[in-house]
Amino acid sequence: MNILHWIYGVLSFLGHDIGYALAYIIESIILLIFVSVMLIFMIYLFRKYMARVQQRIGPNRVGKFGSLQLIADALKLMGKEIIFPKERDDLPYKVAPYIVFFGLILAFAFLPYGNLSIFGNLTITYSDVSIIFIFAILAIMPIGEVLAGIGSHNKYALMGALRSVAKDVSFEVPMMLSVLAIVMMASARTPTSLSLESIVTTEILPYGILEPIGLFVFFIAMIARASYAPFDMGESDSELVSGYSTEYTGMRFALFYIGLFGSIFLGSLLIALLYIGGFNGPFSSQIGFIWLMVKGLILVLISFTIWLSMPRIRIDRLVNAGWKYLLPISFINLVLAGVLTLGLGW
Amino acid sequence: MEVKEPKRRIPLVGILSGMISVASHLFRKPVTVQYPEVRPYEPERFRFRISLKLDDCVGCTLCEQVCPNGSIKMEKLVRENPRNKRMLYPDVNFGTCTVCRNCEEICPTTAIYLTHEFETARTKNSFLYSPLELAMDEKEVKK
Amino acid sequence: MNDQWIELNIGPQHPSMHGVLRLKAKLDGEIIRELEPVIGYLHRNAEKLCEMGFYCDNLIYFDRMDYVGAMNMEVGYLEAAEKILGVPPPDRAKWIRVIIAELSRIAAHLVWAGAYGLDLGMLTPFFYCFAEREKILTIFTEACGSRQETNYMSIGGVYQDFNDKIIQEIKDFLETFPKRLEEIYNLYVKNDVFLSRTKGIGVLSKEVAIAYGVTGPMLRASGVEYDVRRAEPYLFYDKVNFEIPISHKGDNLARFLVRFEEMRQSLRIIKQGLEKLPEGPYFNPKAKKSMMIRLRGDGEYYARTESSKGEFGVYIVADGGVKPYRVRVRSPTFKNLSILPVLSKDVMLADMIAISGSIDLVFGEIDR
Amino acid sequence: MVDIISESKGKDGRKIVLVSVENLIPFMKEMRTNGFDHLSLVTAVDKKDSIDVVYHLHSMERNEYVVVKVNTKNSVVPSVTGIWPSANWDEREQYDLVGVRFEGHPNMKRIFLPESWVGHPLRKDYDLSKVQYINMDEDGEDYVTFDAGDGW
Repeated sequence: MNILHWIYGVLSFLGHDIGYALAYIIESIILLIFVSVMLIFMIYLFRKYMARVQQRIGPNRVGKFGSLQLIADALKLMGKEIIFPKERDDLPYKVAPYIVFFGLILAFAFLPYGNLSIFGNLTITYSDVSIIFIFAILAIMPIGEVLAGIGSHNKYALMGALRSVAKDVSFEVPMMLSVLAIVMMASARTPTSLSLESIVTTEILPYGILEPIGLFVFFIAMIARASYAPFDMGESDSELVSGYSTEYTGMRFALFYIGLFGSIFLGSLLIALLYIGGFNGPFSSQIGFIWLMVKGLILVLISFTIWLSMPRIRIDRLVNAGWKYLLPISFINLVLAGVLTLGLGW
Repeated sequence: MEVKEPKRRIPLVGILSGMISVASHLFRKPVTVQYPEVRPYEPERFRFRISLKLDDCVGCTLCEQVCPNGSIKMEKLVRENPRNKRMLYPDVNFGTCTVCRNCEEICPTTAIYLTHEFETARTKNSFLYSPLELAMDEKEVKK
Repeated sequence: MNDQWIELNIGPQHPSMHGVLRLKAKLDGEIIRELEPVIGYLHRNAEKLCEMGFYCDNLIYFDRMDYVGAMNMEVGYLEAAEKILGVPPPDRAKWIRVIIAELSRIAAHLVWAGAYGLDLGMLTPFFYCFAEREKILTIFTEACGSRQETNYMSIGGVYQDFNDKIIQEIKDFLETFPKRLEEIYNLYVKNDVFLSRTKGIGVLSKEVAIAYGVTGPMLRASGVEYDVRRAEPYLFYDKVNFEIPISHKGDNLARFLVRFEEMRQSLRIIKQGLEKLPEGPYFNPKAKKSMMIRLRGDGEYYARTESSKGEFGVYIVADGGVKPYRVRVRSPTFKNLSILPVLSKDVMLADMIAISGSIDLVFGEIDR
Repeated sequence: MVDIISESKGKDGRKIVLVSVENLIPFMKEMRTNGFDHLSLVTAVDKKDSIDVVYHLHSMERNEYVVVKVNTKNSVVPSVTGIWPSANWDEREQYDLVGVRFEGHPNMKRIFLPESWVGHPLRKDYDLSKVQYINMDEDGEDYVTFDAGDGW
């Protein structure tokens, strides 16, 4: 029983074909709404958390405790004049924000969300190779950043794009290697070891306990991929004004902004699923979804705290850190995972 | 005296302690206040708005001379005041006033004095206060 | 000239330019090969304005030079103006000036400490620094009525006397501040990333520093134990005990540590100042009321004081009139900024930002 | 030893040395070798018929002060940038605001005002009634105009 069947159950009077087609559409809309609401909540949470940590009040004008502030901001950004730079490359400039945004939304479709009381399983799309899907989709987002950087014909934007490519390339490999360790361990227990769902359901202990090195590497790589401080050199405001999004205004800028917060949320959910048990927990057959969200939000708060307390790393040191430290560490992690799986039979 | 360089530590321990220190501020009271609803602490000697006692002003133009950026201009105002024969009263432009308080200090009769009032927002697009307005309370001026 | 170099215009509207600095940079990838600062976007020609005002009026232009530590500028101007006019302030006023100037130095360094974090991408300490600074500004308001551009000191004394409430407030501040200072300090220096961004970056050697006229914490961080408060004591700085922090490293971290140590030393000076604060008049009666604009001066005087940025000099040439004939200001940051092209040759763009942050730029003072 | 015209003591107790324009560079070189390593300030004072250029020298090691003055009628003074690099920006500023040409300066350009500014503001005969507006041309360079409608 999952949400698709649940919707189909409501629409079953339309017949099998039309019913399922409608159910898929409604499911996609639900996903879009869910992700948008979550992202708005995330940005609200970030602003409120940042304000309180910095001994300020934070947004408190629109709505109760400023909870509608983000909607007001979005409306404001939509109403703003869209300024196009004169010498832009038209198509890449205009397409780039949408690539970032829809790349992000798409990735959410493949996450297993666990159960929530009467709705049953909330997972949108089932796939036996969802890990590969998600990482393939994640690789789309940097393309949007590069297109934005090159398309807007601005030196700051160009440098920002180059930086974020260097960062993404150097952290992609350790990230994949640490995931590979998990897939390896899961393959001992399930035939569909590339499916996130079966990785989570068949685990005995959370993988983060078995391989803390992998958790560490993945966490750092996730923050780097989401371009959060200390790895936010792509849009480092004190050096490159705003990096690849320098020339963007209005709604297109908002899409980049959402992409920034969305990727940290996606990364946190991924860590929660892969390393700290995802929707497993007490009463997980009833409230697995809530477990996932709670774990994800705790991770998000941790990365917010890192953002707020860390200066920015210089780009050459960052690339060094990626290739010279994280990569060897993730290889060690891989070997350890092999020993755990084959030698000890965990 | 040579300053001490920080000792070398195990990597990441310092970062963690910094994170904890930052996160612990979550439970402290915010230092900012929401202004119109909550009044901030207003020190006793805070001064902003220039006020004028019309009866005391003798029209000596000292305040006009001492004003560093020419915010005070003397204006003719026909009024019954035996001490002010020239009928000159100061006229203040708060748009350029820097609150240096020189006028208050130099005034021989303490006719010009500064008050607590600082909410001088007006719907009129000018900060010019005529002598009569200077003599009035801020609430009356707004009307 | 290499064709491969990117010409990048940084500023005058740029998040980390501390106002309106414009840098013409030639970049080889991420590395800066040439750098040319362009200044003057905040130029108001205060020196000309000073020629047109009475001695007592000119103080407000000095307030607006180093607007983060305005009281230090006032002390500098009055050192020169009072000598020219021959109206020395009484002892109590001098002690009040010492206390206020040191509070102002702390306030200026706090702004720097917070903004330096922002330059490096650290958001939070900025707010902690400003929360502490706000307490100092409250003390200023309590003392004279304005927060930042206070115009507190006047020729021949101070505008208003200290009362018990202000002294109590300063004492409270002295008690609570050191703890907060250490908290902010630890937030920075315990962080490995911060150390990696500052240690060994932007090394300024002793010889270059002296040759380029660099003064203040930047010079002391390069290993010269030179402080105008010691070298040529003004006010009562020869009667208080304090140490001059120096470092021989000359890098960003050294400048950071020297400034934080200076704040601690300032606290010591304030403490001693409060103990030694005598009773008595707080202004010279020769310079009050209508005498304010009738004071005449003669001769020329060059007063040097130690502001939070370095050696602040005011050179006044008088011709016997009620207005100065020529006022010339030696602003420390103006000289300190001239070292930036030298320091940021062949460093990375991110390091150049860190170096320009460590110079402690205040544009009111550079452009005057 | 270079000839000095006169020697006096200022109100601040510092030795004031007046030298002629020709002797400035040799005299300054001598001062530099004598240990005056810190050039605190370069000031040009417009005396209506001539211009005084005042150098405040300071020795970091001995904590001594000397004020060197030169008087120039045609507002041309040799530059001391070769002796103290710190004079570079100071002399540019004095050229900008007072209009003293420092001969031998590597980059004798205005520092605060745009290059096409008319007059030197700190001169006593500078016409304050003429308002000059700054605007930016197509290439991003500043230029000066007297037309209020053109500037901002």
